[in-house]
Amino acid sequence: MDGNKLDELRELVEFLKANEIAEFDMEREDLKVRIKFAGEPAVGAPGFDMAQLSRLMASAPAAPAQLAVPVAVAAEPVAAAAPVEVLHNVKSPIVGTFYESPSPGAPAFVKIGDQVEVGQVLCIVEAMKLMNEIESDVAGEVVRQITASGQPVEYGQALFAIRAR
Amino acid sequence: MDGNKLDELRELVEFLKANEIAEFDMEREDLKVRIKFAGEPAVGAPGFDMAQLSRLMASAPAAPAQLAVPVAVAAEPVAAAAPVEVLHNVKSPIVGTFYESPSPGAPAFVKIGDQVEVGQVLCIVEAMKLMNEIESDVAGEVVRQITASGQPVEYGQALFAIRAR
Amino acid sequence: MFRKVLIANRGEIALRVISACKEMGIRTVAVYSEADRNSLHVRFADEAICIGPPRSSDSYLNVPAVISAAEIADVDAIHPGYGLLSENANFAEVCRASNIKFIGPPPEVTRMMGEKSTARQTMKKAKVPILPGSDGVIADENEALEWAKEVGYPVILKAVAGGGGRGMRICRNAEELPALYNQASTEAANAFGNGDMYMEKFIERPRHIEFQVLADEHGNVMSLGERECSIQRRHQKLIEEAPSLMITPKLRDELGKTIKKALENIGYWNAGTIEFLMDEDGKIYFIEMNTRIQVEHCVTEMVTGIDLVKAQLRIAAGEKLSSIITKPVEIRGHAIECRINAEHPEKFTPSAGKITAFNVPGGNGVRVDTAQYAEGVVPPYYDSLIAKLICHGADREEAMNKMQRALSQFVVQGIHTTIPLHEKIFADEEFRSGAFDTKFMERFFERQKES
Amino acid sequence: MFRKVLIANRGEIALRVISACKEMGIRTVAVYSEADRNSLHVRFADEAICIGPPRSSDSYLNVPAVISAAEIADVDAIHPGYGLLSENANFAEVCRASNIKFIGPPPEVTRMMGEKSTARQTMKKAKVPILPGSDGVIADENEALEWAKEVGYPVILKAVAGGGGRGMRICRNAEELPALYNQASTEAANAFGNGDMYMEKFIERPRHIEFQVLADEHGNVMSLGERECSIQRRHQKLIEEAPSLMITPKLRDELGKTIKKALENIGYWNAGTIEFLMDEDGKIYFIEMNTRIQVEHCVTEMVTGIDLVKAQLRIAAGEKLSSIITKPVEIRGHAIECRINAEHPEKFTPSAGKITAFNVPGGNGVRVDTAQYAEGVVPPYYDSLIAKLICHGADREEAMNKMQRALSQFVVQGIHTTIPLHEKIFADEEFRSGAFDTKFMERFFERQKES
Repeated sequence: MDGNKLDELRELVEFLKANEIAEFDMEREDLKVRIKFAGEPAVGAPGFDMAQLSRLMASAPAAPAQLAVPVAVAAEPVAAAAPVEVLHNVKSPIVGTFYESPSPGAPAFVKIGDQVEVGQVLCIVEAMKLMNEIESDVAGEVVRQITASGQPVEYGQALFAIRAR
Repeated sequence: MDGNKLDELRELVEFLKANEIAEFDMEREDLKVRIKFAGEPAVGAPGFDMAQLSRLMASAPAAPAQLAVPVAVAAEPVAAAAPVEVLHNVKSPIVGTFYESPSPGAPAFVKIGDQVEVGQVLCIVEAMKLMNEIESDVAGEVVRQITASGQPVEYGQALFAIRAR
Repeated sequence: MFRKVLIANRGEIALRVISACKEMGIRTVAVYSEADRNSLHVRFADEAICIGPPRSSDSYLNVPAVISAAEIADVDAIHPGYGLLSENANFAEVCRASNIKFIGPPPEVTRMMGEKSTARQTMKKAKVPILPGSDGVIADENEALEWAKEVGYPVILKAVAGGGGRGMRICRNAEELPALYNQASTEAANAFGNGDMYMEKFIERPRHIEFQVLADEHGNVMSLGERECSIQRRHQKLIEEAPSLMITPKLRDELGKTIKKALENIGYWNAGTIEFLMDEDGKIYFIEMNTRIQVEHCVTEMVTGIDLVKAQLRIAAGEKLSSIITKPVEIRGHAIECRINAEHPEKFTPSAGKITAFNVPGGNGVRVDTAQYAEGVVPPYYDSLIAKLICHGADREEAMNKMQRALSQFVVQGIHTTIPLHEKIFADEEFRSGAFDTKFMERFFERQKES
Repeated sequence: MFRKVLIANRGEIALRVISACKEMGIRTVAVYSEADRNSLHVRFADEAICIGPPRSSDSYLNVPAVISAAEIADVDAIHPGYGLLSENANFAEVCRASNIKFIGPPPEVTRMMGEKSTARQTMKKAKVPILPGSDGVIADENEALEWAKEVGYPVILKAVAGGGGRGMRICRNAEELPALYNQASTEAANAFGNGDMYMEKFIERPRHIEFQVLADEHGNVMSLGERECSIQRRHQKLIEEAPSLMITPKLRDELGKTIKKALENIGYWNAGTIEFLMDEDGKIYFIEMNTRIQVEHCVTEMVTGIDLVKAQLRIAAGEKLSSIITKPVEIRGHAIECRINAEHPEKFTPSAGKITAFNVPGGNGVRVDTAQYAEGVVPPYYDSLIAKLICHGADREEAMNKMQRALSQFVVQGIHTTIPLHEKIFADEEFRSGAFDTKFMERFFERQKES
C-alpha cells in the first residue's frame, strides 16, 4: 500500500472511530477492507479533539502508539505490507524528573541495543527529592529512549521503547 | 477510494446514525459495504433533535416526507413492500385564520373526494381582516382536509392533501 | 402588565426579550422564517409561528405576516427588538390601528427623529449641542464658502442622498473648497441622480459616545449615562463600553439634564439612544437618535444594574419611571462588550454554516447573550452577529483582562468568527490605553500588517 | 504577585481558579487524572500534568504526585479549591516544607478548626454564640441528665465516633433520657467500637446560615455577610442564597464584629466560612468553620461585587485587605445558586456518562460556573456537581424568576441532572415564601409524593 493509500486508510479509520462504528467491511474491485475496533470507541470523540490531540502529542508520546494499533489491524488483510512493529513502552508510574544515570556524569543505566530483563533498573524518576528507580516490566531489547535525561515526566509518560522477546 | 466516494460514505454513515441503524449491508456491482455501529445509539442523537422533531411534526407535516425518501431507497432492494403513497399538500402562503367556506354557514369550497383543478379556490385564509382565497396548485382529488375551519395557520402549514392526477 | 407579547425579531435579541418576559410572567410568541425553524428563540418561546420564507423581506420585515401572527396568537403587545421593524414608524402605526401595543416610542416621534435635519433642529432648539453645519441643502459654491466660514475648517461636504463615501469631500481651506464642492456634487449626481449637498464640521479623530435614556408615557425622562462605541469597522460597531473614559461625572450630569429636557419637549417615550461625536478637545456634538433598544444596551445594564428590556416592557404597560427605577442611577465598575460575528476575522467575509462545537465562557462577571448552540446553524440571510460577550470588572483594566480570559475560553468551530480579531484588539496597546477614536481600526489594521 | 500557580483540583472550581489567575496575569498549571484528560480545566490551563489514574486517592489526593507536579512545573503557589486536599493540614505543611505557598490558612489553624471540640472552645472564648452542649464526652447517664438540665430539652445525644444517624437519639425529657442514652451508647459501641457520647441542644427546625470571611496575613479580618443554605438533602446543600431573609443589617453587623474578633485571636488568614444554625426564635449558634473557599462562594460575589478567588490569591501573595477591598462592603440585590448535579432528579443515583447536548443559559444576571461542554464526559469517579447556576436580581423575587427562566433554558442531554428537581423547588410555595428550614426537602418530597 503506498503512502497515499495509507493516508486514505487513516482518514477512513478516524472517520469510523468518530462515528463510533464497531465493524466495517468493504469490497471493491481493487480493494477489500475489513475493520473491527477493539473495545469501546474513544470517549469524547468529536468536540475538542484536534486541540486535545495536539496537546496529547506534545505531552504524552504514548498516545500515537495507541492509535497505531487499529490501523495495523486494518492493514493486515489488505496486502502483504511490511508489518508495523508494535514496541512495548515502559511508562513512568509517577510524576517527576527523569534521569538516565544514577548520578551526573555516571554512565546511563541502559543504552540502545541493550538486552534488559524484567525488574532491571532502566532509569530514575526524582520526585520530592527522592530518587525512584524505574524497573523494566518486560524483557527485551532497548530500541529507543523516549525522554531525554533531566526532563520532567508526567504520570503514564513513555520513557523507553522495548522490543519484547 | 477517491474523495468523492469518501464523501458519499460519510453521508451514508451520518444518515444511518441519524436513523439509529445498528447494522447495514449493501452490495452493488462496484461496491459492497457492511457497517455495524458500536454500542447503543446516542440518546436523542445530536442537538435538540427530539424536541425539534416533535415541533417539526406539529408545525410542518412536510418534513417527514423529506425524510421518507432516503429510507425508501434503502428499503428498495429488500422486498416489494407496498409503495408509500406521496400526496401533494396545498400549503398556506400566509399567516392567518383558515376558513373552509366563504361565509359562516355556507357550504365548504371543496369536500373530500372532489376533483379540483389548478387555480380552483380551496379555502380562505383571513389575515388582517382581509379574506385571501387560496387556490389549488395541483389538479386532482381532495383526499384530506388537514386543518379545521376557524383554526389559525402559519406560513407553509399544510391545508389539504391532494392526490395529483 | 401584558399577558402575552410577540417578539418580532430573531437571534440573540429575540431570546433576550423572551427571557425578560418569562422572568416577568408574560407569555411569549416567537415568529420565525423557514430558515430559523431550529433557532433557540423558537424553542424557548411559549408559542412559535412561521411567518414566511428565509428572506427577511418575506418574513421578519413582512408587516402583514407579523401582524397576522400577532392576531392569531392574540397578543397584547409586540417587541420589535433592534433592526428589522424596530424603527419603522408605519409598522408602529399598523400596530396601533390593530390595537396591539408597540413596545417603543410613538410613531410620530420615530418619524421625526428618523429625519436627520428635523432631528438636528429639534435637538438644537432644546439646547443640545449639535455638530455645526449647513441648515439643509447648500445652493452653490458661494453658499458653501459662507457656511464653511461660519462652521470653521476643516469641513466635510456630504451628498444628501449619499452613502458609502461617494459624494463626500473633506475641505481644509477656502482655496480648495469650490473645486471640491463641484467634484462632490457631480459625483453625487452621477451616483444617486441627486447632486444636493450639505456641510458639517469635520472632526479628524472623533470618538463615538452615546447616551442611554428611558422615558415613561407620563412625561418623565431619565438618562442612564453613556457608552463609548469608538471601536468600529466601516461604521459597524465592534466593541462598546460603559462608562466612557472621556465623560466626567459633571459632564454626564449636565448632558443628562439637557437630554432630559429635549426628550420631554418632543414627547419621547420608551428606550432610546442619543448619539454624539466628541472632538479632540472633548467637545461633544449630537449626530442622531436611535429610537429602539440597541445591540450594546447590555454594557449599560452591567454598570447600572437596571434591566433595560424589562424597563421597556413596564413603560409600555403604562408604569411610571419612578416605580421602575427607585434609586438614583449609579455607575459601578466598567463593562465591555465584544460583538462576536460569524465572519472571517481578517477578510470579514460572512461565514454561514453549521456550528460543530460551541463552548461559551462563564464565571464571575461574564455575560453571554446568544441564541446559538452546538449543532446550531448560522443562516446566510441575516446579519452576522451570533453572540455578545460582555465582561464587567471593578475597573476598565479588570474588564479587559476578564475579556481576554473569556475570549480564550469561547470556542466556536465549524464557522469563522471575529473572536481571534477581538483577541488581537485586546492585546493592542492603543486600545488598552483608552486613548483612541473611530479611526482606531484603520491604524490597528496597519499595525497588524506591519507586524 | 505569583508568577505561576498550580491548581490542585478538577471540574468547575479548577476552571474558576484558572480564570481568576488568567485575569491577573498569572500562569496556570492544571493537574489531572487519566479520566480527566479531555476536561476543560486541562484545556484552558497554560500547562497540564497528568498525576495518576482515575481514582482520587491515586491522583488528586496523592500528595507526592501533586507536589512533584508543582516542582517540575516550578510554581510559586498551589490553590487547593474545595474538597480534595483543601482542608488537609498535612498537605499545607508539605507545601510549606517544599517552599510552595499554600493558598489557604496556616496548617495549624486548619488543624485547630478541624477538631470540633477545639473549634467550639475557641469560638466560645471569643464570645461567638455556640450551640449549647456537653463540653466533650459524657461519662454516664447521670452526667447526661445534668448536662441536659443545663442545655435545656430537647437535646440530641451523638456518638463521638458517629455518622449516618447511628448512635444518635433525640431526648425530649428527663424520663426518657437514661434509656435513650444507654441505647445510643450501645449502638455506637457496636457500630463503631466506641460508645462515647456527647450532647447538643436539639433544634427542631434549624436554618443553616453561614458567614463568609476574608483575612489577610497582617492580622486584618473582614466579614462579607452571610449565605442561607437551608435547602439540603441528606446534609448536601442544593440551593444557596445571599443575603438570608433572617439576618437584619444590625445582626449582620454584630455577628460580623464578633467573628472578626474571634478570627483575629486565632491568627486566621485567607478565605473561610463560619457555619451557624438558627433556631425557631432567630437565635444563632456556631457549629463549625470551613477553612477554604466554598462551592457557594459565588452568591456572596454576586451581592458584594468582590471576587473571592482573586482575593484569596492576593492575600496569599501578602497583600493587605485594605488594598483589596477599598470600599465598605455593601449587599446589593439578591443572589441564588442551584447546584446542577449529574444525578437522577428523583432517585438521586449518580449519572455518569457522555453529554450529548449542552446549552447553558445566559443573559442579564445569569452566571454559570461549569467545566462541562457538549460531548464532555462525566466520569464516575468524582462528585456529581457539573455546574452551578447563579442568578442575581434586584430582590429575591426577581432572582427566583430569573432562576426559573434560566433553568428552562439549561439543556443537558445524555445524562440525568437535578435541573428538573430545581424547577419543581422553584415552583414550590414554601420555598418561594422564604419561610423554610433544613427539613424543607423532606416536606417537599412528601408534597411531591402526594401530588
